Amino acid sequence: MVEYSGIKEIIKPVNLVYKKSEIMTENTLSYCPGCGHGTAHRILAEIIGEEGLQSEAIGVSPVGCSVFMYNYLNIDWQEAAHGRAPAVATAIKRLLPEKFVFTYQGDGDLAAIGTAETIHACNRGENILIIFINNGIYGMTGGQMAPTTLPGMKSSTSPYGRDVRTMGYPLKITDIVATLPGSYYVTRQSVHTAANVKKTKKAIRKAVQYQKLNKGTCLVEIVSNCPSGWKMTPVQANKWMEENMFPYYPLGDLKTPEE
Amino acid sequence: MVEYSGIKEIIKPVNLVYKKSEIMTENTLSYCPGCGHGTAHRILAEIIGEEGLQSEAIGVSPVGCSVFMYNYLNIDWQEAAHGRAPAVATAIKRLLPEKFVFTYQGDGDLAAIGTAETIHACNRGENILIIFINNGIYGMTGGQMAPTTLPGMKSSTSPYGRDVRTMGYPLKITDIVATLPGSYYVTRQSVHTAANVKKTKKAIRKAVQYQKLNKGTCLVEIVSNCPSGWKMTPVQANKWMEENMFPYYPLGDLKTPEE
Amino acid sequence: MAKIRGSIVVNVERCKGCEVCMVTCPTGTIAMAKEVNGKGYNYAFPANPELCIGCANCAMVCPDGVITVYKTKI
Amino acid sequence: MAKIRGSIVVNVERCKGCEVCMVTCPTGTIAMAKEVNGKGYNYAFPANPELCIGCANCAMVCPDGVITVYKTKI
Amino acid sequence: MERELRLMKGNEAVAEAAIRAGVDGYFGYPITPQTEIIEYLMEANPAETTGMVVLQAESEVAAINMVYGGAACGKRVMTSSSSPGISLKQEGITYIAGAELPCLIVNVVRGGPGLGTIQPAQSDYFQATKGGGHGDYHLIVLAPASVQEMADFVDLSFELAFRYRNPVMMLSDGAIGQMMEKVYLSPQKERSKTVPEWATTGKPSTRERNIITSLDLDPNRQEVFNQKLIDKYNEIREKEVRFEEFQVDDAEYILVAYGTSARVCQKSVQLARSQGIKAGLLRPITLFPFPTQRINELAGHVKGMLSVEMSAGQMVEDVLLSVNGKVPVYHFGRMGGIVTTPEEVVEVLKSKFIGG
Amino acid sequence: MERELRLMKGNEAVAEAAIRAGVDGYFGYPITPQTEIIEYLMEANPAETTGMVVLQAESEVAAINMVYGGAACGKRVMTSSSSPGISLKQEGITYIAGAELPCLIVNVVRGGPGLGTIQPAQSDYFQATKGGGHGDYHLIVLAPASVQEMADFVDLSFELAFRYRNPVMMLSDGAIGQMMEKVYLSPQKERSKTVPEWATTGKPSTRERNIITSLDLDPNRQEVFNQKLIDKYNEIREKEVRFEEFQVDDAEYILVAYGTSARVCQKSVQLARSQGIKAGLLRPITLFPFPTQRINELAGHVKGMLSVEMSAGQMVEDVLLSVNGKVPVYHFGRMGGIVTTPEEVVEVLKSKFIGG
Amino acid sequence: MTEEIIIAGFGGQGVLSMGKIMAYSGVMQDMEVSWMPSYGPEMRGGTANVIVIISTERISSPIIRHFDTAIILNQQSLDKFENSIKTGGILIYDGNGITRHPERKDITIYRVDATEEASRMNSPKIFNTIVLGGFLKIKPIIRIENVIKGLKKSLPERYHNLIPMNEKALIRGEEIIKEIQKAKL
Amino acid sequence: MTEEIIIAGFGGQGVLSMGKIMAYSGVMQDMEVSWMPSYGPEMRGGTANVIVIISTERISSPIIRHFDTAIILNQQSLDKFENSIKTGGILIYDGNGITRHPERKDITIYRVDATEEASRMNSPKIFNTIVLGGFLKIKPIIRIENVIKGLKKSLPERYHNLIPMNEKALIRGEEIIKEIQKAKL
Ligand SMILES: Cc1ncc(C[n+]2csc(CCOP(=O)(O)OP(=O)(O)O)c2C)c(N)n1
Ligand SMILES: Cc1ncc(C[n+]2csc(CCOP(=O)(O)OP(=O)(O)O)c2C)c(N)n1
Ligand code: SF4
Ligand code: SF4
Ligand code: SF4
Ligand code: SF4
Ligand code: SF4
Ligand code: SF4
Ligand SMILES: [Mg+2]
Ligand SMILES: [Mg+2]
Repeated sequence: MVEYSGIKEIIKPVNLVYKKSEIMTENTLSYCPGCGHGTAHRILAEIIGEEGLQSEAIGVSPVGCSVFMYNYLNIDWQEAAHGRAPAVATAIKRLLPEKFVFTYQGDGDLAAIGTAETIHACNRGENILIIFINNGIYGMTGGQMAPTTLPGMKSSTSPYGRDVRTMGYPLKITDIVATLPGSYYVTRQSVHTAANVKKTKKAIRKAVQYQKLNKGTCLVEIVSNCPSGWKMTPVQANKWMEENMFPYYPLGDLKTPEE
Repeated sequence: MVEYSGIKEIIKPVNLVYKKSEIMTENTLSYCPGCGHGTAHRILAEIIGEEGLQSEAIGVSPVGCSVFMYNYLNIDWQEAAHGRAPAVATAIKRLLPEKFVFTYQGDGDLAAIGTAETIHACNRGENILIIFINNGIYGMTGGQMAPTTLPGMKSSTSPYGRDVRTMGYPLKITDIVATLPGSYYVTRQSVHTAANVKKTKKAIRKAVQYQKLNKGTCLVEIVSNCPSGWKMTPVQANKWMEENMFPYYPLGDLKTPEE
Repeated sequence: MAKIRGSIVVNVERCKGCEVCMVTCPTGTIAMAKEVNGKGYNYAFPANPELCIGCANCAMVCPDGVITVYKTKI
Repeated sequence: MAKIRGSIVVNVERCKGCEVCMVTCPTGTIAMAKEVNGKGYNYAFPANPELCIGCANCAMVCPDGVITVYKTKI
Repeated sequence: MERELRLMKGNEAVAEAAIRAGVDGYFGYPITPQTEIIEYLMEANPAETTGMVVLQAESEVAAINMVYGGAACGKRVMTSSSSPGISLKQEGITYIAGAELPCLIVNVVRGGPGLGTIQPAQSDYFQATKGGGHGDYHLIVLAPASVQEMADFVDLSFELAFRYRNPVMMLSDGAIGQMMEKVYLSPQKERSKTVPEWATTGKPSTRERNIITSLDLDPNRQEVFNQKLIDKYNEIREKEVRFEEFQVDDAEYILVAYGTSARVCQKSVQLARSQGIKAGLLRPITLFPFPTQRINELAGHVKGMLSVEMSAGQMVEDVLLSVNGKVPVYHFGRMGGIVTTPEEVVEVLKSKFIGG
Repeated sequence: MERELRLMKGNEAVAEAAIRAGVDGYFGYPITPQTEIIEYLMEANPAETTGMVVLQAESEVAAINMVYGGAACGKRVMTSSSSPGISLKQEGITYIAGAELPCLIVNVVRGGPGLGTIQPAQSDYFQATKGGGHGDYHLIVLAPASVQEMADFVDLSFELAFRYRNPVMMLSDGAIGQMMEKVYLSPQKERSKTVPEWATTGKPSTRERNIITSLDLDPNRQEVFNQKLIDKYNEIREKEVRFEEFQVDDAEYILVAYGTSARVCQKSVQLARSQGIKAGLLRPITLFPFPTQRINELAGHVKGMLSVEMSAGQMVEDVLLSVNGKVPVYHFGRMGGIVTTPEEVVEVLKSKFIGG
Repeated sequence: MTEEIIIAGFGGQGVLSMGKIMAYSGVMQDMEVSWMPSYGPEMRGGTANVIVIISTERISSPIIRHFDTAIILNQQSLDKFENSIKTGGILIYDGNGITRHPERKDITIYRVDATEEASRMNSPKIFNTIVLGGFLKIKPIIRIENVIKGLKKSLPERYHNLIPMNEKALIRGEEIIKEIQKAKL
Repeated sequence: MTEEIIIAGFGGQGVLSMGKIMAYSGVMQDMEVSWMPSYGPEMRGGTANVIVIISTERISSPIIRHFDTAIILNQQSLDKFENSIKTGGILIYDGNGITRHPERKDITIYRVDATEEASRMNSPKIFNTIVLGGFLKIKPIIRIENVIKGLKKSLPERYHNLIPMNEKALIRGEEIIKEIQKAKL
């Protein structure tokens, strides 16, 4: 392992403050540089590790850039058909109600082809966690317009910018889910800064607790970047995200349990 | 034609106040006695007749009891696959933008299997009219639970009453559609009394006007009965509907254009 | 003051005997026949034709479009 | 007052050179190398190690889990 | 323990047999002519007795993906539908085949194409046996010819499904699904507690993580996997062929028919023999694997074969492939939901082979 | 007017040819390896020039049902996808076949089953030719072997689709879709203004209403309709068979291959001949209708046939059915997204027929 | 012995359950039976029918086009099935609501006014058991004791109190036919 | 004549467009060409490659496993494709970033430090045109004038101002090879 380190004297186990979770495997992530998927994975892995859920967790990956997620977290996994992860997770949780079951889905997966499965799983209040990576684009297939693509935003299938008159409006599916009686905790976060990473981690931890208590569906949206699809550097992409995505998809809780 | 008439002297053309629309064909409706589908058909036929839309109208029937609707209105029709009428209508309207295009769908069709097509057509603001017959049940297949079935309501697939914990909550899809920027006019009506028939007719007429002006998607929900599925007489069914369906699905406009 | 009188015509063979018209009629004009039509339904008929005010409520709620309504002032 | 000092370890071969850690670091500890790693990326490294306060911000935002952070009071 | 005698619809028999077989989960969506399956299950409410999960999904697509999820947990799960619904499930089915998951899919076939009719048909043979979904895969396909078999094949299906890690389709039709017949039901089994070693049930520290996927972007590895599937299918072809014969020993003409058509043809054989025509019947019970070898053998002794199906002629291709030119093979079948009569079959037999 | 020369991907060629052919509408959903089709169309923005509608649907299911709606208006409409997406479209496809609607469906095949791989394959042959959806129906299936044919077959597809009121599938693969080759493009055609008499365009007073449906609950009427379809398919079998031959005249061994495999096999023929083996190639251009008769004729003159496909062996069944036992028939093909090499084919040819 | 029967009438007339009782009775007598309803939305239109086959042999198709016996409860069904009865077969029909009576000469026709009789017996619901009794008088393929057993099997426990009434109805049906047969002699 | 070429490197190095220019040039010289990219998410990982075939005959498969010429722009690609070159074939590689150099003895290997050269020429983007020039010097299957025509065809109008620069790069590539070849003599 080639390493480059700062001051050597400080580097000893007792001083360790941050280390990649053991739940992460040694496989190199297949994501583009700076892609938020990796950060989201890491957070999830940390929680699974910290909460001792490795033997409880069953993850469902979508079709999308995160299709290979099963290579990266050292837990049991199922790879679902495009858009169907909530249906897959429904069956898992119903048959293994003691397990921690979650899906991890992109915006194309969850809000386009999977619209019906998303809404109905949430409406049934399935005791699952849905982690929803909203990067406003179809990353894996090379940057096509997603339901969440912003008005005027360019993509390979909206090369002149999304024209809402013919291509529709960005779909705020998380807002819809929040209105359903079956959903319990619905929140929108991001992972592009350390502060946001902390908040997202807190949100996911809450969702884990609620699932233990059989409270219903929890959905954590993570507004994220897609430097490749957006044709920006990662740093530019994060900035653009703050300036353009957040106004449309404001961060914060959309539905919290009345405590 | 065997007829039974009241006072003969009054029966002359000049005194005519109500007659079945010419747009209705001579075919006998296949619906059960007292089923609201027939009334909804009649209203639609009247508007098509009164607005001179016979040569403009293209209807899309769903899979559901109204699958044979093309036998009853004397206009061009397409019979769509279960749940897909909004997608079918999308293409018709895009290719023939001058025509009056509408779908007519049941709650199973529109709010279960067709959830994605419904939401995305409305989200794109397709210039179509969706007439949505919500009878809280799958009529055609013999009375199974629909997404709209009320809590505790019995059906052949919820024989002990809909248990919201395992079967989910009644889905208010019309409310969801009303939140989408692509929808223009969204209203909930009924056809079980003369007064309601008039209101529904007015609503559909509005929708017709809006479509002419390319305003976006209009959705008219008609909360209706299913005497067979509910295992009631038609008169009982209408009463039950008022007492149980309306509180959950309150009649009235959900979204009106800011005029 | 002119009185309003109505009259309805029921297409008996198409009636399905649902009784919706009967309960809707504000004047009690309509009743259901004891006899059945060819489809086996006890059909609606103007049992009290003189009560009819031609309001067309019955026709408006009839799912099968069975009723035609006439009205006049007398 | 005890001063807090940190130190990071970058797993160079896994770095994708996205620069996210660099812009996140509150102290300017990190810079990007002129050289590329085996994957062709200019990787991150602690250019100004003495500035590091061990806040772990860099590690938290690194998508590839490349950075390990140590901290101590001196 | 004795088997219980009941008069039941085929659809009800599947449902009751599923409960008794200790099935863990059923996921379905209503469609005629098989809705009684979910209705029966909901009424029986096995959640209270065996703990079986019964869920009405929002669509056939959701249902088949629920089956994927449940099967991947090593559970005995099933779905049922009829032709249009089965078409919708094709993506899910090929995923299940590609992930090598055991499960049962019941198709109570109705006439097509499209919305078609709701009456019985056998026009989904190609879809079931050749693969309606994309990619090279096969389902094990069982064709019941009675209500009794609809019940019995539930257990058999899961046995085969788990033995080969392969989805099984029960290809029934509207007639068998809707009719009532006598049926002897097996006693209640307990739900299985054994967890297959590949199942995703949460990774204990004692084993590597389990991954269920049908994806491999590396063509070389994918080809190895494809070859593994071929080998499996060949093993199934070798070991699992099931069929029934009726008066074939001295037969000069063989009717080949499955399901409802086979019932009709049994009578046709009697009728033909009463007219001095030596007919026999071969009824494939497994459509995949098809009784290719046996038909090829029989082709050596007879003058011709007639494939009788309620379709435009689908299984006849497998009969032709089996016979491989040895004797003439014809097809006869009614369509659109019409069930063939024994008399019609004999007429066709005569006109094709005997002249007149 | 002269044809314009371009270097294009197969996917781009389909898109450009669609614009030039005056197609009215395209409805699709991204999936590798065919996403360039919708990307090209969006970039070209024909709404501004020909008025063609290009719409990214929310799913493949929505897209195929949009095709249904558009085709029912008598418009020239199309969709495209790759294997998993095509599986999802099966219900829609059988509806389109059942309603007898003309349209073009492009499948740029990748390896399966399930999510499989994104590399080229030919493992959707059964699905395309036998009917992946339920019920008795057939698509007309065209198999392009070059970028040029991907362009040319757009026009041909619509011609056939409208002539027979039947959906047409262009069965390509990831290699032809992704590769660039020279292509000569036809000049821009105007979009057709003729409205077929069956189309739903709003009922004028001058005709009865038009109804597009695939439903008929009356089995007798439905059977008449099924028979009408059979008659149509038989007419297509008679009139529309297309194939290409390469050195078959004196051949002792015939390779049968379509699409990318056919390109490989053409080289194999040369290679074999250079080694003194008289090989020839028959390339089916239409997979349905299949060149059954021609293959049967050829079987009379040769010693054997080898079906070369990038699959576990699918078209080989049609070759066997055509040959009907006259000579031995084998299958060879790579899978998982691997393209066969000319050398491999010759090796197999030798080992199967010549020994060693 | 194989008896192929069609029972047809309005949806609400208990056509399917009459068939079911018949089939269950056959089972009780250790015979092979099949019961095949018309299904689907046509039932909505108001008519329903069921094919019951009772046999000592394995039954081939449950769906057949010609019948030994037709039991007909309304006009539409009469129109539809009169010509499906085999020559020499039997047609039993309830006269209630029938405007065009059956005309075939090559079959034996029995009119049983069961609806009337049932309301005379103050249990309008048992009219179809009366018809069944009549049928079994004509074709004694199943013994009454097995019909009672069949009733017990096919009726949910909570309706078992109705069995005595049904037994009476069976006997009344037999009597009616006896009278008709006497008259025919 | 058939020349089967693989070009491979990092995603951003213009591998695909070098192939495209080559293919277009072939078209300009009236030859048959095929251009087949590696596609799909593997590109994300950072490597990209394209197979270009230029021939006087109809081209069989666009996907092949052995090549006459490999043009290699990074270490991963060198590792992956070194063994795919036919005996007697040619390997051209850019030394930039290469840590393990090619070792085969049965092929002719040319190292062209085009990245360096390009930055010397102040247009880092044209490094692959330099390589192309070098290749055409070794295998003069296409005339430079047709490459220029190909460039014009494959570049969008707005980039045509870059053509003179590219021409220079082509020539520079030829020169580099000339020097190497001289050295090799
Ligand atoms: C049925 C089907 N349709 C389409 C595809 C192609 N496909 C793969 S991923 C994807 C979109 C992914 O976008 P998103 O869900 O937003 O995930 P991201 O890659 O952006 O994380 C599509 C359309 C597929 N694999 N299967
Ligand atoms: C793909 C598919 N799935 C299921 C069915 C069966 N089916 C027909 S109608 C229907 C439900 C109809 O209910 P709804 O839409 O509420 O209409 P209603 O009959 O109540 O008016 C179902 C499930 C079908 N025809 N196709
Ligand atoms: S394409 Fe976009 S979403 Fe996918 S890995 Fe790259 S940056 Fe991330
Ligand atoms: S089943 Fe219900 S919805 Fe259908 S026609 Fe009858 S009453 Fe109406
Ligand atoms: S018109 Fe009015 S008053 Fe007359 S019968 Fe009808 S409802 Fe009654
Ligand atoms: S509402 Fe119409 S169908 Fe119903 S009883 Fe009255 S007339 Fe008859
Ligand atoms: S730990 Fe904090 S100070 Fe140190 S390099 Fe990382 S971000 Fe900078
Ligand atoms: S954030 Fe991680 S991958 Fe990105 S530059 Fe820093 S260390 Fe490298
Ligand atoms: Mg995305
Ligand atoms: Mg409904």
